[in-house]
Amino acid sequence: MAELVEVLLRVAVVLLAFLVVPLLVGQVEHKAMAHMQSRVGPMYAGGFHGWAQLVADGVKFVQKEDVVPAAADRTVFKMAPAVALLPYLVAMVAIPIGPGLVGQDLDIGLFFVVAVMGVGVVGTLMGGWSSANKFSLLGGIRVAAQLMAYELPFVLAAASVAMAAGTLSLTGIVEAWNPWWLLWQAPAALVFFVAGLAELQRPPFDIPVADAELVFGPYTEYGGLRFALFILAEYAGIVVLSALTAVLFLGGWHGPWEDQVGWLWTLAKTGLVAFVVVWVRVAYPRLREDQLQRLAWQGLVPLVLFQLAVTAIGVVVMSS
Amino acid sequence: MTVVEVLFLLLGLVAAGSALLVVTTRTMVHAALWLVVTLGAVAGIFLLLAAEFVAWVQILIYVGAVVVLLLFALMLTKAPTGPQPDLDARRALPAVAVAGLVLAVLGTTVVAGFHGVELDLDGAVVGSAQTTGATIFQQWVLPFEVLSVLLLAALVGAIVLSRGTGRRGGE
Amino acid sequence: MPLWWPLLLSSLLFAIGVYGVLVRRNAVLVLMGVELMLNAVNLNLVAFDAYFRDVLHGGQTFALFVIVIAAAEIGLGLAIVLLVFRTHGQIDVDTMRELADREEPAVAER
Amino acid sequence: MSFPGKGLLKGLAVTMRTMTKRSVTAHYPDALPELPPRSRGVIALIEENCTVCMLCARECPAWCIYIDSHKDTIPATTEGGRDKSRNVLDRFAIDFSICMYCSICVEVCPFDALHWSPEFEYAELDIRELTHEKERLREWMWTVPAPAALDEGAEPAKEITTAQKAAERQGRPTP
Repeated sequence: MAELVEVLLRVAVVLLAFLVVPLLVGQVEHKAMAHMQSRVGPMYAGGFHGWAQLVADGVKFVQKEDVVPAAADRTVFKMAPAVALLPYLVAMVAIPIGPGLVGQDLDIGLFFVVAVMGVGVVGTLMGGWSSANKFSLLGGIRVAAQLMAYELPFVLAAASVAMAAGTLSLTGIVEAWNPWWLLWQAPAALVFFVAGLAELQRPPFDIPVADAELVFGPYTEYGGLRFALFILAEYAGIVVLSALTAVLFLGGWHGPWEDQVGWLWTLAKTGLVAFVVVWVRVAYPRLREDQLQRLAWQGLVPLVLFQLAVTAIGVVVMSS
Repeated sequence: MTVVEVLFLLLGLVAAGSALLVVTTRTMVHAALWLVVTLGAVAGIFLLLAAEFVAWVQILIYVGAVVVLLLFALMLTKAPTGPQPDLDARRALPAVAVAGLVLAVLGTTVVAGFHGVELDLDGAVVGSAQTTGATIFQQWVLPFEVLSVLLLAALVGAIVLSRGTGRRGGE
Repeated sequence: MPLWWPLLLSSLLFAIGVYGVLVRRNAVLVLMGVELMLNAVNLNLVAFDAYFRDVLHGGQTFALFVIVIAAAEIGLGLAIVLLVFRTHGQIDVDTMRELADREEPAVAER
Repeated sequence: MSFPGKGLLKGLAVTMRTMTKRSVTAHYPDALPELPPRSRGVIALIEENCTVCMLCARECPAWCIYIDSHKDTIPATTEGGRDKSRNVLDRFAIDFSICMYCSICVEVCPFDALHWSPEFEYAELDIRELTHEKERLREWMWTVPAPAALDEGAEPAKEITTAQKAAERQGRPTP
């Protein structure tokens, strides 16, 4: 009985985090991006510096009419946002923020998270195809091409750190982490972060939703709650990517007084990475499709293969 | 009946049902999406059969890469949105006959051959990453290396195939 | 669980895959049928692995190998399909007859 | 020196520097904007100046100006003189849902009856209520600011020079 209560409690906490943390990231994006562009961003909703802006947005989205285009494939169209959103919720279950502070500690947690994150793209593809809209379809094709290009370096970068730690368990990787990994695994961290950004279609890799040419890519025909779910999926994706980067490459809960406030360290590092996600969006223009593919195949893949070799040498040298 | 058996039956029904829809649906993209369901259900069965690592590899490679490739190919070959009447050739009857024959032969073989044999899943069979990795790199290194050469060959082949027309068109 | 349950499911999936390969005209859909068949094989391998309790884990290892081969196959297959689409404008497998023997006695005409 | 990612680093530096600076955004509903004279907010009308010459209505590219008038007779002031007739403006309305703020009507008006007011808060809930009649247009006249001062050393405005010349001819002292 106590076990069941504990499981339910863990699930509830993960669900709560899933609903709240993406909103925090969204608010940070609102405000940080505004200040980086010499604006102030939302100031009214909620009173203090517009903290409730996203809640207000949510209320607005819920009130809107649920529109499905006449030529669309109704079932697929309606299911797409859920398929896009759920994988990130499932992935969040396996990410630890402290020793024992995890929804469900899995033996092959890293593999699980990477596998599940790839599923989310199917939702975007479903949306792009079922909208019966040329812009959506083009966006869908771009999403697929982008995913094919960046999935490989993403998984290989994760494999590098797993190789270094000698385990696929996320908790185990953090336990094995050493500060000098910041140097040793730096290329893998870079590749992981960049490829993750590309998988989430975050700027500067947002060519699938490039508003100047494709309106809003696969999400063009969506409105109201379904659109909100897609956006929530994007921000949940940022949270999962940031948390994974923090746990895999930045040492998770390692830091001063880690016995008492370890989980705070994980959250702080996650927040920092999430801030960098927003920062990069403001600082760099969108990559063209050919630049995007070239970066993946000629930049990230060779780099991560080199990193794998370096990691292998390091592991062999250290174990001997 | 144990929980595992009930789960197996459910997942098996889902897998078989969606597999049938893959080969019978009139809308091409639906076929790919039903394939996702089939593959997911089979991955679930792998989990039940204590092959945890294989299950997640199945999700990562099949759902994450193969199905995305298939959808990509459908989009690039201009698959229409609505249902199409002429997806199937007019040879459903012979095809059903052949498939039925295959099922009859394979089915009777396995049922007759392994009737009454129980699968004990409580024991030490654990397909964790550690055991799978150890066996691959200790016992099965040669096939693994051969496989990597095969993958390289496939990679080179795919590149050559997709570059070929471009050059011909340019000249 | 009786061993023949997963084996029968595997046979069923295989038969469905065979049906798909035989009846579909679109090359991508044919490839989907092939994927179903490969998955049936994987299921068989994993089931027997669990049955034999092989210390070498031959079944699961081979299932992994089959998945890798399937990935290579789908990559090459789709490259071929796209090539055919570019040259012919459609990917109906029934109309691809360029490599077949001429039905007319073409040699005799010369 | 150039290396891959230099542009990205530059961008990151610029945005971070901008973020730490205080932004100078005016918080609009709390702090009203100070718009310069002749800002194209809304068109105001001095009814008294209008002679119903219809130039504005005819020149309007969007046909958003509606004018109704009738002729009024002014009895002759001298014995045996002729009665004068005069145009009286009955209706002057601008449909701001069609108006594209091109300013042609203001330019062509020969009697300076139309002016730009920087007033812009006249949204309505219904598009039909955006057709504003001459009373409302007259009210906006009070919000028209004084024209911008002329440049240093520029010629004085034509109205003033003509008035000065007329005064000189009559031998009156000029201001």
